[in-house]
Amino acid sequence: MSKIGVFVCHCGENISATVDCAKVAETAANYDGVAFSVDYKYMCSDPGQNLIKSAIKEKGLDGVVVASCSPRMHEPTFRKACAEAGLNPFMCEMANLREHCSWVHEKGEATTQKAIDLVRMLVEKVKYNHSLSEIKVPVTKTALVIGGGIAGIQASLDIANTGHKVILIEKDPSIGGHMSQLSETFPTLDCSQCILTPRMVEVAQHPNITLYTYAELESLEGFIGNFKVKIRKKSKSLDEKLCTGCGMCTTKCPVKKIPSEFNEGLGKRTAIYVPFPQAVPNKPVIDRKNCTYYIKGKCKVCEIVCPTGAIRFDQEDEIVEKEIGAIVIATGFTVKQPDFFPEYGYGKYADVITGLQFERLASASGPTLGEIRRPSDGKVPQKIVFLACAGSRDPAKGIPYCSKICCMYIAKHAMLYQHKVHDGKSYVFYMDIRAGGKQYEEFVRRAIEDDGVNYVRGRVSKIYEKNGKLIVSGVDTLLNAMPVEIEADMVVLATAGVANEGAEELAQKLHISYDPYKFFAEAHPKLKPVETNTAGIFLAGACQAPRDIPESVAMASGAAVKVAGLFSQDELTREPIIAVVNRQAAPVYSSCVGCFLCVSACPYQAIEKEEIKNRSGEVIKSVAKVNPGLCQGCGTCVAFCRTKSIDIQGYTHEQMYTEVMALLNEY
Amino acid sequence: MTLGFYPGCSLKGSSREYAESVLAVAKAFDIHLEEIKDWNCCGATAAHNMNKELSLALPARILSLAEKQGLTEIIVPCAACYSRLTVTKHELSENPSLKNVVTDANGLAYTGSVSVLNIVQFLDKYIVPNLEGKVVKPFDHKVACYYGCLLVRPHEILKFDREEDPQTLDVLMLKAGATPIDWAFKTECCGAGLSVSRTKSVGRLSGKIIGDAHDRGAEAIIVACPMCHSNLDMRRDDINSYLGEKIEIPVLYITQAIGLAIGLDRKLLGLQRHFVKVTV
Amino acid sequence: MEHTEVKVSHCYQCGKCSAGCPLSVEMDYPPSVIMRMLQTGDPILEDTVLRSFSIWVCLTCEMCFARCPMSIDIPKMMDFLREKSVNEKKANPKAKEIIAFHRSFLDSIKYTGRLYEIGLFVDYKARTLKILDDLALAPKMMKRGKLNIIPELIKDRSGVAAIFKKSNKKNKN
Amino acid sequence: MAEFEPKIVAFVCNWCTYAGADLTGTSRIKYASNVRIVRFPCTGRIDYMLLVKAFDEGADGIIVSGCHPNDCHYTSGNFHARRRWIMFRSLCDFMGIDTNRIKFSWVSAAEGAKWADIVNATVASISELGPYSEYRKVVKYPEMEVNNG
Repeated sequence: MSKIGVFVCHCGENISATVDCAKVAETAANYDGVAFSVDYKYMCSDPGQNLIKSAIKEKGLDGVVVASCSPRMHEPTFRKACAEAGLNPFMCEMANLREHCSWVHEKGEATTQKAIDLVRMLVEKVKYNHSLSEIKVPVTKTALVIGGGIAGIQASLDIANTGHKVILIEKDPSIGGHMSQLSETFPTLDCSQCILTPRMVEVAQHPNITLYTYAELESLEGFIGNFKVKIRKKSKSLDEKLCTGCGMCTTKCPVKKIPSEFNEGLGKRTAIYVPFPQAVPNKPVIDRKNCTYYIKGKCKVCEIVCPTGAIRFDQEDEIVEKEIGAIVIATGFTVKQPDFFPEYGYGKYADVITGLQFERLASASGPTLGEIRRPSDGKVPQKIVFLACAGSRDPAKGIPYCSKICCMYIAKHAMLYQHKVHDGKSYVFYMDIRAGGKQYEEFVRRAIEDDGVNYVRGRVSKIYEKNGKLIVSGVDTLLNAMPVEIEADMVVLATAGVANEGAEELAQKLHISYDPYKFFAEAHPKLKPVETNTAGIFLAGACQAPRDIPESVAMASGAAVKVAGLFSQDELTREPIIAVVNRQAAPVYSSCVGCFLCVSACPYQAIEKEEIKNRSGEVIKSVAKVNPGLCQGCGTCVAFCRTKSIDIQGYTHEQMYTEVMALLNEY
Repeated sequence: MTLGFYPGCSLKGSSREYAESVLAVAKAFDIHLEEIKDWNCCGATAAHNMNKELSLALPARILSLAEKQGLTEIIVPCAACYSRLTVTKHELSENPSLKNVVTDANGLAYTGSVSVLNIVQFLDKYIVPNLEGKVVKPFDHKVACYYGCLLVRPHEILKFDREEDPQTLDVLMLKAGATPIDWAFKTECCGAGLSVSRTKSVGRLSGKIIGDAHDRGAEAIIVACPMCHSNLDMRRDDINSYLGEKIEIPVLYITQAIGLAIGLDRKLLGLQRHFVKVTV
Repeated sequence: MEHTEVKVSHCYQCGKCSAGCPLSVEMDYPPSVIMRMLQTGDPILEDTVLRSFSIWVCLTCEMCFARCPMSIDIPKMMDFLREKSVNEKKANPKAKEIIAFHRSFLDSIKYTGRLYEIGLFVDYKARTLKILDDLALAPKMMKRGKLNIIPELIKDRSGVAAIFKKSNKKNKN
Repeated sequence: MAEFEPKIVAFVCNWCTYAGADLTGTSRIKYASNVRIVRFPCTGRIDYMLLVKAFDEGADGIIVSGCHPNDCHYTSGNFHARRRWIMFRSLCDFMGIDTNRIKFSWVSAAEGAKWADIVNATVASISELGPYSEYRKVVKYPEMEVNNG
């Protein structure tokens, strides 16, 4: 006869507001095998845990069911408490009364009944639980950081400075990300490149950091502490060891009219190129799609002029395999091109540009060397209009969420414009000014009060060109929606920040979740903002949601600490939720008949053939055997097995059938 | 080939040249347009402004009559009628109880099987495939294609072209040898329903349209709606007094322009009926 | 108002409707302001809306709906408000001509099944006493063959009249 | 007679749907209380015999839900589940088990609202189908015989 303890938590009022916790505990007390049942205000608190511990000791409990929140929240807490009281932690199960019951149903009989059913289900399950011991696995103390923007740079440096190795991969030819494109940064107006480039150089020179630019993640296998990654180093058509970065090739390349990605199409680059002067590494790559040699088979000017003979036209992509202990994803975001707004004429009128394009115009390293000149004719705009929410907060045509950074960068843009064009007039059409952040509100006020930017509350309906002017028709909703028409010389759209193209595929490669907008999902919206649902994989920066620089950096440092914490251990313990093939006494040895369907079903190649031999070494039987180091515990093999010879610890056939029967017998 | 035809009231009266040109172009391509027998007015703006049920029952009667006559596809040149018929079809398919109310009022069976084509869709489907060889006198002018409201909005229901900066008329005119210009008032409202009751508003709204087309060098405005036409053409005095200048850009129905391109007689196309002299 | 299923609560007052509305300059309350007044649920403001000139000067050009970031069907609401305004006898006096035109229009088709333009003009002028307006237009139209002297009568006039009768049961216009 | 409240068992994976249902709770989205969730590591682990067992034991309806295709925490468990479901469904149809009583779906960890929708829709459709009592009578028949004898 089992001696099970049932501990029903009120969670303050989170559970008890809709579930009669006392009744749940009383009902459970009457179940066969339940030796102790109690309800308590906060089971996860110290007194609550002590209640469990003392009950285990005093009543000699051999199983525990904690009926409280989701096991995804507190299973480790309660299992640890059990272990401290001398009970095997895997003899503890949790009934999810909060997320799956009290929070989602109204108060009433039915809700309490559901709680009772959930508890009964776990009580019956725990009767079939077995003591298990955790599996110990080694930790590879090298981190992989994906993405070399400010978040990836920060995470790499922070991890590297704790003494651990870092591999940083970046898909573009240079690290730096969006931050390297920015002119000045809010709310201090310090120059973006001035504060970023020293960090970029530090990354390149850090002894603990291996940098692969022009490289992408090919595949990922394994688990926390023991990942195996394949990295595709895209061919740069260059021997980097020989290249000195002299720049001869880029000056002589005859293909000069390719829109520069770094300058958001406002400037041009060559086919062999370094994206920007401060690039790290400062060595070129050949853009094969636009290179004359790759298109027509002739040219090779770069090869001829290269003083060190570093050009390699026949270079192929290289796949590098690495063992990794933890991963930080810092792949950032992208700007939603506003061509889905035909009424704003982006793409049709050269002088309707995006916020990121304006950054390039305002940047000293940009195509106009920092002078605000409009793309169509190079004139300095005397009247400029900024539109907030050009895509954000627009479920009909754009995205429903707020992109968060636009209110601030628009204020910055208007301010920079006023600083550079003293007699110019600037207008900002906005709906709300969202300036929550240290010194942010003050910054926006400065734009309005000191720099004379005209803020108009209202959305613009249409922009059209007339006699060389862009007619912007909007309203002032603070003046009874009075029409406002501005004859502007240039219009800047504050485009929405969206997830990168390919974010979904990357998430699938990494087995992490993502939200409906394809931003990567954190493990808990408040308490685990940098963790993912997959242990050992962390998030930093705007790949999780639109983020500004300080937030991205803070998140990156947070993720780095998580990695460092992981690397501070030599061994990790892993839950023993793994598959096991049964073994019996001779002459049967195992009910496994050796069909090996499980081998083909296993996604981890964790099942192998084992030959059972007699004393003289003759093979009597071939059976399946699970390698506990490789098995991840998905249980696919269990469902496949026709002789029911494989079972998965923690979710055994016995346990699952018992759960279902217990649930329905009285339900 | 025979197709169903719903002319609507305007095409029988103040915009008869539109009907004349539609029929003339169709005939030139051996298409017979069979009028729905005993059709009634669609109710236009007045009905949906005053009485929702009526605004659905009147178009439903038209569609029921077409069904009864065995027509599967009807050509509706008037953009307003096209809009009312399409909206009615949509509302009745979305809302079965409304359908019952309406069929009860009409006393006619309604299944919603008739498909409704606007003039551009008709031209695209039946005329354009054979147009190239027939163009004898390319309509070699700079034209401003004016779509107005009811041809393209609401997109959710009409699902025709796109709401902002539509292109279908422009493409058609390109094929007729014209040079469509890029301009800003393609889908702005001409004032339509206020033509009689607030003529001044029409002068302002249509004035902006004519003004922009003129500023950008258009030699003709191409329309696909009798209301747009009557406002832009018949109300030219009001427009010119709003603009403070005398602008004499002619306004042609798309079918008139195509008719000219394939060498049809000007009179057959009803060009003499315009207020603003057609000089192109 | 709920049964129109127009999601008034979704409006966040961006004003894009008012900015694009070709008639908003002639309105006493631009569309976004109408939406705000309806949002409050205040009966006095609702009454103000029903008595407004805006709802009558609206041409249902659908520009607001086409550009609304929240896809709020303002034209549908306008149709509803107009009907309610007439039924509750709250129509704005400035809208007299507009309503008269609609009535003349509907009367014309009620009796003939199709629009009889001369009849419409005469009826409209009788209702509004705007005898002199557009007087010059008629002969010009006549000359160009754009006006029918005799109305086009459909055969099943009683059928059309029945439609009017049935749909007017609830409405007293 | 009190209104029929169907008994529905949900077999869900730990990584997507269980977490999605947690999110429904965290977001305080209300849904019908008829469903009891049984947690599995992965939909690939779900033994479809368990579904038959659940009907035998008195379930009126069943939900099976896991990660969206390609999103499986274990790479391919949900594909196995889907493939098996397709086979199992034809088998059920063939054997005379009502497949309208089984709802197969994907709910990710981010789809809290979708979970509520699926539960409510399933409760509504099973309520319409009524209790699966005749099936239960058939499968319990020998047992009752023994008991009575």
